[in-house]
Amino acid sequence: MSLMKEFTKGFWELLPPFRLVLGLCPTLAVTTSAENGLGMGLATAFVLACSNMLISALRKIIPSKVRIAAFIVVVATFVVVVELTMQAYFYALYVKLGIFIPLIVVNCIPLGRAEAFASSNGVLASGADGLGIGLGFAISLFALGTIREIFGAGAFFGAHVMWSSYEPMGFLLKAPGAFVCLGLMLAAINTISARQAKRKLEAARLAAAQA
Amino acid sequence: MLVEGLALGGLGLVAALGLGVAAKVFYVERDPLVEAIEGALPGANCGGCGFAGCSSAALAIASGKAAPNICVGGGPEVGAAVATILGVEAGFREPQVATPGCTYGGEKADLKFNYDGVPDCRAAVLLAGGPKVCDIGCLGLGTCARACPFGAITIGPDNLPHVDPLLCTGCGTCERVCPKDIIVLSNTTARILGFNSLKDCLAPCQSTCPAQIDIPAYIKAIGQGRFAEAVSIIKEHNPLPLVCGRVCPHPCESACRRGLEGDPVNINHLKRFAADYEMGTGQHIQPFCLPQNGRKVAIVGGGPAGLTAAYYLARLGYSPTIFEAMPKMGGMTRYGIPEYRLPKATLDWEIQGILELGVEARCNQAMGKDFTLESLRQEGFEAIFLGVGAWGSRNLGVDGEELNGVLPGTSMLIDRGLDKETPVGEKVVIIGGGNTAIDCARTCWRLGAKEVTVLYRRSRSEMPANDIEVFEAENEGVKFHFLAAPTRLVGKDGKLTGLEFLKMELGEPDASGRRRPVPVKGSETILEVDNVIAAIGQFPELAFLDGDQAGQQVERTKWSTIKADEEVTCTNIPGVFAGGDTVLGAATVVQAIGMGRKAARAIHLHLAGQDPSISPDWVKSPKQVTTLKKIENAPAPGQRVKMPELHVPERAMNFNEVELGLTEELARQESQRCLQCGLVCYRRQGQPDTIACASCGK
Amino acid sequence: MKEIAKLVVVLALICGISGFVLAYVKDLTAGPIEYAKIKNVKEPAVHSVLSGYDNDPIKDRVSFPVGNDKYGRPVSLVVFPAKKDGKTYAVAFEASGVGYKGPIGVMVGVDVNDNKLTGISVVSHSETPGLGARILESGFTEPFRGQDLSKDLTKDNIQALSGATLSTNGVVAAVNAARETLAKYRDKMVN
Amino acid sequence: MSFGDYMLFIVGAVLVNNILLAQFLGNCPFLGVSKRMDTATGMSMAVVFVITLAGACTWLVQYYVLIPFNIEYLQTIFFILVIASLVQLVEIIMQKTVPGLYRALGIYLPLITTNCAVLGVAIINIQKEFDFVQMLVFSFASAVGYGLALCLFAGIRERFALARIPKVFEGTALGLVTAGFMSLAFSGFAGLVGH
Repeated sequence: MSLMKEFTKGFWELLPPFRLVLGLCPTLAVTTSAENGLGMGLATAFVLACSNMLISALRKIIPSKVRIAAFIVVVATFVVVVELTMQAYFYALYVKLGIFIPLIVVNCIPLGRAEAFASSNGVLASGADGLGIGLGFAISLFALGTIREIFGAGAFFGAHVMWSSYEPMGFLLKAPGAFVCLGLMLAAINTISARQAKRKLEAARLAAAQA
Repeated sequence: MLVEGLALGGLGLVAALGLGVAAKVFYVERDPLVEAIEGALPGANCGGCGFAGCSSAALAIASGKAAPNICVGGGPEVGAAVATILGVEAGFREPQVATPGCTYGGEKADLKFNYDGVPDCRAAVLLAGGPKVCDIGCLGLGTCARACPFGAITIGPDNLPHVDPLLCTGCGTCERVCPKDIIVLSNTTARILGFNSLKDCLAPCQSTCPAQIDIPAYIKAIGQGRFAEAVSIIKEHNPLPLVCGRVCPHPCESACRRGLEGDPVNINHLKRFAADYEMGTGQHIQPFCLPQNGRKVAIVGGGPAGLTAAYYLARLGYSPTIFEAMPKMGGMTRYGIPEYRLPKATLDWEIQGILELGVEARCNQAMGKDFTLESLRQEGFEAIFLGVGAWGSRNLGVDGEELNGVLPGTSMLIDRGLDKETPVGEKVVIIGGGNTAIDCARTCWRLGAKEVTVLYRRSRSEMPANDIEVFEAENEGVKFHFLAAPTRLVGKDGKLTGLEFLKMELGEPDASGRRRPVPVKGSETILEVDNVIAAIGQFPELAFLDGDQAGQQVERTKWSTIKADEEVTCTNIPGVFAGGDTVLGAATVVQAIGMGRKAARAIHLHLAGQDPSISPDWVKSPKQVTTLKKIENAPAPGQRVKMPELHVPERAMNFNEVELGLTEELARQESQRCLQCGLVCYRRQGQPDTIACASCGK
Repeated sequence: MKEIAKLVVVLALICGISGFVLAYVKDLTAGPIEYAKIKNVKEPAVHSVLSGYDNDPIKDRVSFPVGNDKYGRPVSLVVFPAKKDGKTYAVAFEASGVGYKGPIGVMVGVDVNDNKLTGISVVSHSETPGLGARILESGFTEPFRGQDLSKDLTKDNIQALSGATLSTNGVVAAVNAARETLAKYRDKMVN
Repeated sequence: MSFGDYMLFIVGAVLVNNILLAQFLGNCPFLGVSKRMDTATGMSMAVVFVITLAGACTWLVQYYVLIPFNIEYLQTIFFILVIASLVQLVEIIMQKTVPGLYRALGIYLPLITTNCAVLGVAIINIQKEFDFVQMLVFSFASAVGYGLALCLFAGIRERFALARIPKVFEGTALGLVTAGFMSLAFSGFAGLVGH
């Protein structure tokens, strides 16, 4: 049950990069298409889940003074594993994501989760936490990539989907479009969560009034 | 494969070794609290929180500038962990409140105003000469009111910002948008740790007060009937308003601008009124305290300095313990000030309020006997404050001092404080001109002495005692013999019978600026006496320090006081601080209170691993920043209210409090006389009674 | 001191283990990575410069050392043979020449029987977009087909790009380098 | 490369291919520390220092360790370790020896360790096969571009305090949209360098 909770919190409660405002660089840079977004997100999720688990397993051995350095080494190791694997089996995607694959190591999400969660929780819970948050990140990137690709190029996974007279908004695929699009999505998410909070408050008030 | 393993392992080895060695060689002492918080933060240094990395964020959290849950990288778990370290709720942050003020120019002054070519109003006054309405300060544009996200600031009819402290969240938006640095955030820690600054728009009274109380503010609050707020304002700087309101020699009143054209405002009695109001409600008005951090500080001596230090340390989250050698707390305020001036019940109530903040009191614990510096350290006290007062009485240094019937001044007052019998004869002579001498005289009169004479070697105007005390003593029939110095005590069968004295005349001024009394040859006179009380001065008795090696090392002066900086309160031994009479020699309660707060500040900074030295801008020991020679166009001076008192016959043979306290009506009436001065500005005729200067709002 | 020692040992150990693990992963993925690189980068070029084969030139590729690079590490030349009925009649391999902004990598296809170019394809370059980068266009590469490689090629043999002389020269130099390589290693390539 | 080439190279790195606005490197601290001008300037200077230093060190590591030992695939892990330890070392030494400088700039150092701009520039240096001088110039120019964007952005954000902003846009959301427009403005520089 609690494992499920650790896993699912990444999908809304701590959904990166919207609720957990971290990892913006890859979010902005690689989401020019749905495929890129998904690939980047899954690569991050893999690193996050594995490093969380390993760090959790090692948490009693690592002296606290060098823990940050040790965490970096662990995360970097998995990043290199991802680099090699992607090169071997998803070469085209690897080339497209380019520099942002090695940069997963400085994405604050894995390091942040390592310290915040993995260093004080069990292996399974940490794995669930890492996987959940990683998949949340992948979903966010996929969503952003989808929006930018559909409206910016009129395509989805490379296949043309918009009507033939649709004039693609090339702006969305460029750097400024990335910022604006992410900003608007963040505002949208804020709207939803503000509404949720309001509803929760009203429910609590109602309950209080009845009691 | 071996290459990779070795290369990477080697890199790790070099990195760890380099950092480990560097951390040892370039070790910098850091606040353990900050370190603990930093340990709980992710160390990802992502910067999402707005601070420059995790250590900056930890510093901000520890100093109350940020909430424990600011970390965006760690999420709620980290917030909870940090909050646990601080012992608070995750969303906790020391409340900050926007405070409009006047910085008379400052760095941004030239942005909007050009004070005739000079950078601030002080310079304008110096150049233009004479008083000048301060026309700098708030521009009344209302930028802050519009920018406030919480609607806490409104622009009042006076065109000045008014902050609703209940709505203000201390977000600092107003501070950022103010084009003139007029509105600033302030919080408890900042106010406790801060001194009045030369850059503040200080009223003359405020800059003269050793405790740095914001006098115009509390008088304004009293004038508007906000008595509880007045108490809070006083307690920002003075935790003993009941005591001070009764016994303070109020240097503030000498500086009062009203005094330039009549009687100064009755500042001290207004303070007493506010304090009495608090006691009248039966409920202590307690200030905001930071959550306890569990660090222990020892306060040696339960007098005003020690009580004040303990009060502020408790507010800063420490756990102070007061060690008092006497059976009860209060020091000289209990054992040196007679009941008719400061009733013990009132004192008890005041001390109770301080102890309620989480201050531990251990009475009958004398240093050197029951504990030493070393034993305190071993008990886990991280800092020690020495505020033991000045309990030793100076000897007359004349023949016959050993005779039965000769008393040191303090011993009589101390015995009174201990509820011991203190019989006196019919004819009593008190030698000395300070408050102790007058206290002894008035006490003897109350004990039934028929003829009480005060012998002082200089003239009336040189007497250090409060004027009102001398005046009341005369009312009660105490005789004064000025320009007379004792030369010999005469006795029969070991019992005192007479006092021989020489008449004096005033010669050249001495180092203190007072004219030196010179004996008149052949003017020896003998007075017939039953008792002689010597009240010619007190000094700290520091023998208790020599109980252990650490104590012996505490540096002292040739006046038998502990050597410590009057502003910083640090002694030569790290972690040992001293203040009050112990450092100043016999001085006033309000000076001890001022030093107590400074000691709390120094201890806090010492324990946080920071440098306690003070900024050169800060107003050090009472100092007048700017003085106007005359006031123009001020509202009519009105009559200074008189303190209602017991009639003289009602005072005889009892120790009932003489001063009865101002009524609400009198207090509000007196508070209207206040000019609400700023540094060079003050309230003009026709202006609303609460505002001095149309623009800066003082 | 003991504390530092512990820190050092733990961190060094973690790094070391990480190194071993990564070396192992590298070993595992070395084959697939090489294949993926060739498949993704070289295959289109190979297909465009060779034709008429019934084998898979990628699978049948041969590689042999041809010297050292500037860091002293051995460099291998990969040759993609085109076969018909099991007999190699043409080969494709990469050669490079210096263009305006840096090296230009060119996949060169040669008929081993008559020494005639079967086609070229620019694989890597860093020439100015719109100018030198036009070396990618088929209008530029097409005239190379059928050129005799028994002697050095010159600009006159092909359609030089106006305004991008250095880029053109680079490609020509690459083809001429290929001629030398072919002359030197013909035996290894064909067998 | 001639002097003119270097100038073009610098303009390209500072304005056209701004690492922050065009290449999306170092966005987390960009949004985090741009709330006030003073922190932004401090951060900018520290970034210039660290990126140049890290660029030099990683370049040396690449050409004198990784390539000779034939372990270039370990680039990521080597670079991040070198950068992290180096920055921490500088921080420790600076805190003790020049406390004034530490308070002004040093406190930003940890923030930069895990800033992807630093590792990003280091990797780009290698990918583009720069020689040592080119590497230094490129690192420095990129960092200046970062600082420029950061300070400009902080200037804009300080003005937000005065504006009525829709609740849902408060904070990062509006920051991102604004960064978008800044990026748009910077893309106007594209014509400066090119043909």
